[in-house]
Amino acid sequence: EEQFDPSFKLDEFSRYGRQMLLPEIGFSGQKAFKQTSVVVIGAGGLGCPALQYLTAAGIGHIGIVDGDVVDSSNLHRQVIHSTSRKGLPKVYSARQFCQDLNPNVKVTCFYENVSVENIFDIIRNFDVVLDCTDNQMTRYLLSDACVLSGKPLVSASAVQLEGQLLVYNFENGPCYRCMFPQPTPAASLMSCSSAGVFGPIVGVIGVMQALETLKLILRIHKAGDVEPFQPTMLLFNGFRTPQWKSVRIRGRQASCTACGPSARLSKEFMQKQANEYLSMCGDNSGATL
Amino acid sequence: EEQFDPSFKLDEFSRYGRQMLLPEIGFSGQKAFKQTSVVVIGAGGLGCPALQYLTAAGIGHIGIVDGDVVDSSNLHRQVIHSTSRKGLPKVYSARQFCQDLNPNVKVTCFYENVSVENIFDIIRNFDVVLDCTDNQMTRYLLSDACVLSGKPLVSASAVQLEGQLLVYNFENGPCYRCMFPQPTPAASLMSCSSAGVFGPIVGVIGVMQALETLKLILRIHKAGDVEPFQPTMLLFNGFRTPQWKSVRIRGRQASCTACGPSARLSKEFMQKQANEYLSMCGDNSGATL
Amino acid sequence: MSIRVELCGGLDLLFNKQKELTVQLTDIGQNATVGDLIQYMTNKIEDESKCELFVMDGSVRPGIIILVNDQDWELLDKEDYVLETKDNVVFVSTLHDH
Amino acid sequence: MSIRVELCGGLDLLFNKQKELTVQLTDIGQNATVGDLIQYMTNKIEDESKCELFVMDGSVRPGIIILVNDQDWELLDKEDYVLETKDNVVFVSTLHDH
Ligand SMILES: [Zn+2]
Ligand SMILES: [Zn+2]
Repeated sequence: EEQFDPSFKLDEFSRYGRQMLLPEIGFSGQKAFKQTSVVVIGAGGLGCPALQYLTAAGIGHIGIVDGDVVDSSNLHRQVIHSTSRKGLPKVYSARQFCQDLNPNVKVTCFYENVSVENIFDIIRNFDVVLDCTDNQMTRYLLSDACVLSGKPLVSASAVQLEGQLLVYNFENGPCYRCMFPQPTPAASLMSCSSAGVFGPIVGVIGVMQALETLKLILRIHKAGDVEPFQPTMLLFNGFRTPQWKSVRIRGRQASCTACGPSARLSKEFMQKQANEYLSMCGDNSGATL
Repeated sequence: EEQFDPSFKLDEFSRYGRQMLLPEIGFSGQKAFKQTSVVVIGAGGLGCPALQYLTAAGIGHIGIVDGDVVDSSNLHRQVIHSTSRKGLPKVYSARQFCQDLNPNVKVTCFYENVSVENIFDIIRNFDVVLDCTDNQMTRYLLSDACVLSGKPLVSASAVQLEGQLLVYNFENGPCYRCMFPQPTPAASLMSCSSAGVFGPIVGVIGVMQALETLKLILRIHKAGDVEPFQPTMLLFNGFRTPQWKSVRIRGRQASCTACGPSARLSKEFMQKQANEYLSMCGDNSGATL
Repeated sequence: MSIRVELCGGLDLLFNKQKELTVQLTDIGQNATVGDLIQYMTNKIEDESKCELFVMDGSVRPGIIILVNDQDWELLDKEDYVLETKDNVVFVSTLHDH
Repeated sequence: MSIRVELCGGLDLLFNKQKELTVQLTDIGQNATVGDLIQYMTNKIEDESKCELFVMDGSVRPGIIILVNDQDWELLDKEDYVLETKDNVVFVSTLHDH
């Protein structure tokens, strides 16, 4: 298996050589990266560094989903976009960056926001999903769609000087509804709205998100000699000491309405009873996802 | 002080608005970033993400020092260079990236490796120095030059799946020779040569290096209401749980040959007795710095 | 006979921006549980109109999880966990932008 | 009556890639110090020619620092620190590429 593989070009051997030297990766790990497809939902402050390191590492196929355009007010943290690409949809700006960093990676753009209507079609062709968005409704939507589609979800968030990172719906681990069965009330969400955010805080969490995704891929392809998966939550506060906390979290919950044995969520319910579904996601505004 | 400042352009208000919202930064913090100059030694795996987030945050003047050119085998971790810029000196490739990310930042390139001859002239015009290099001799050289020039040094390293981060020569904290009075013997260095390195590991450490630099600048300009500086070493292993360890380290050492009260190092000694100096930096090969 | 309480994810704003406090077990009550600590912390919130950002229906509001000694309280007895001296209890709110 | 020893910065390679081990205090000796632990660990290195990558002149070689309970041993008594049960001792080598 570690022999010459004609599907690898000379550029790939030279490009990935220094990471293939690591026993934890090797040629089999590099092939796993190439054979895996990953979709990044959100090409903002988390998505930018995540895309950068997933692309550099040699993921075979990367999807980018975002309905926004590049804006000057984002450039303090959305560091693969640029001043000259202001006004361009973020997905195309990100693709331009990624393809010049590593032309071996296939990039597919989805210039749209995710919704109950499109999410299943978007994630269908990818093995792993990254939640790089910033609101509660989307977090429930992505988690539910990943549960129903059987995909692991690497989820991150960052506000002000803090960040959080969890892997959902992987092996014995929880889904987002296992962790947060009830949506946060709208009043509490308001309390941190427009709270500001510092670039390197989101940045460091986005790179960690890429790292956890790559570790998860190595695990998927290499079962046996890796440590068992332990559901973990990583907490970060860049201005405190110590900055990092790693916490053991619950596994999959039998009571979960999304992933438990008597779960009542289905794709059909989500799409046909959209209002009821939205209220399960904390939407009190009548807004559509 | 928090009033309208005519030296700030409209683009800067819009660009930095979301980070100025943070009470820890505010307009005074943003002005501090703009008034500070930072030089990044090494535009490789650590320097790339560090440059990205320093540029995005709005540092006024950034220096980039590197004698190498962009190579395909680096692109798995040197994520602001690109395939189309292969062969270009890394300093010019990095400048191109930084200036398109944030044209408000002045970038100065030094297309050379650091040496006892040039280091004092390079760092003279900068307030803070980042060590993004990868060898022991350069680490001693940068630390000694920073001690003699009175500059703080934000120092990082990453090999395989591990990273380390320390701030040297700041307030009561140690210099590199306080931590490591004797160079590591050459034989021990060899044991990890060509050990490989994984992109997101270097990446996360490089972003943390930018973060610590920005925190240090906020502290420099805003004494009083910030926590006292505690010399700390940050240790990271991306594949272990927990991944991060934050450790209290020694302060400045009275016995230190570089920063102690009876230190014998001087710029003149370093430059005029280069061979003796090099042996103090662990050079057994007769190579020049 | 004290425990350490940390507030993450913006919850420090409810407690005068304190991110960390030391609480004497005797101040909470005998054989104090995490449930008692939630009550004790709620009483510390000066602006009563903000209590609903912390508690709801007798426990922490949705979106807050509690960590005891670096473990999700779901792995322990949740509200019924009996606090011991030197325990480290973290209240974390999930982070959302809007 | 045991301590936990961690090996960072590539030092695990000297100990069959073990990154973490539990050591009984009684195996090191009575009133064992960090100095005794260095000796104990050196004896564990199977390939004797590699000992010089760990020790030199009676202490750890230059480039290695020791952390006891998340503190630089320089803040304690270095080799003379007397180990206590449950102590966490980390041997870290500074990272260099070449
Ligand atoms: Zn679930
Ligand atoms: Zn010193």
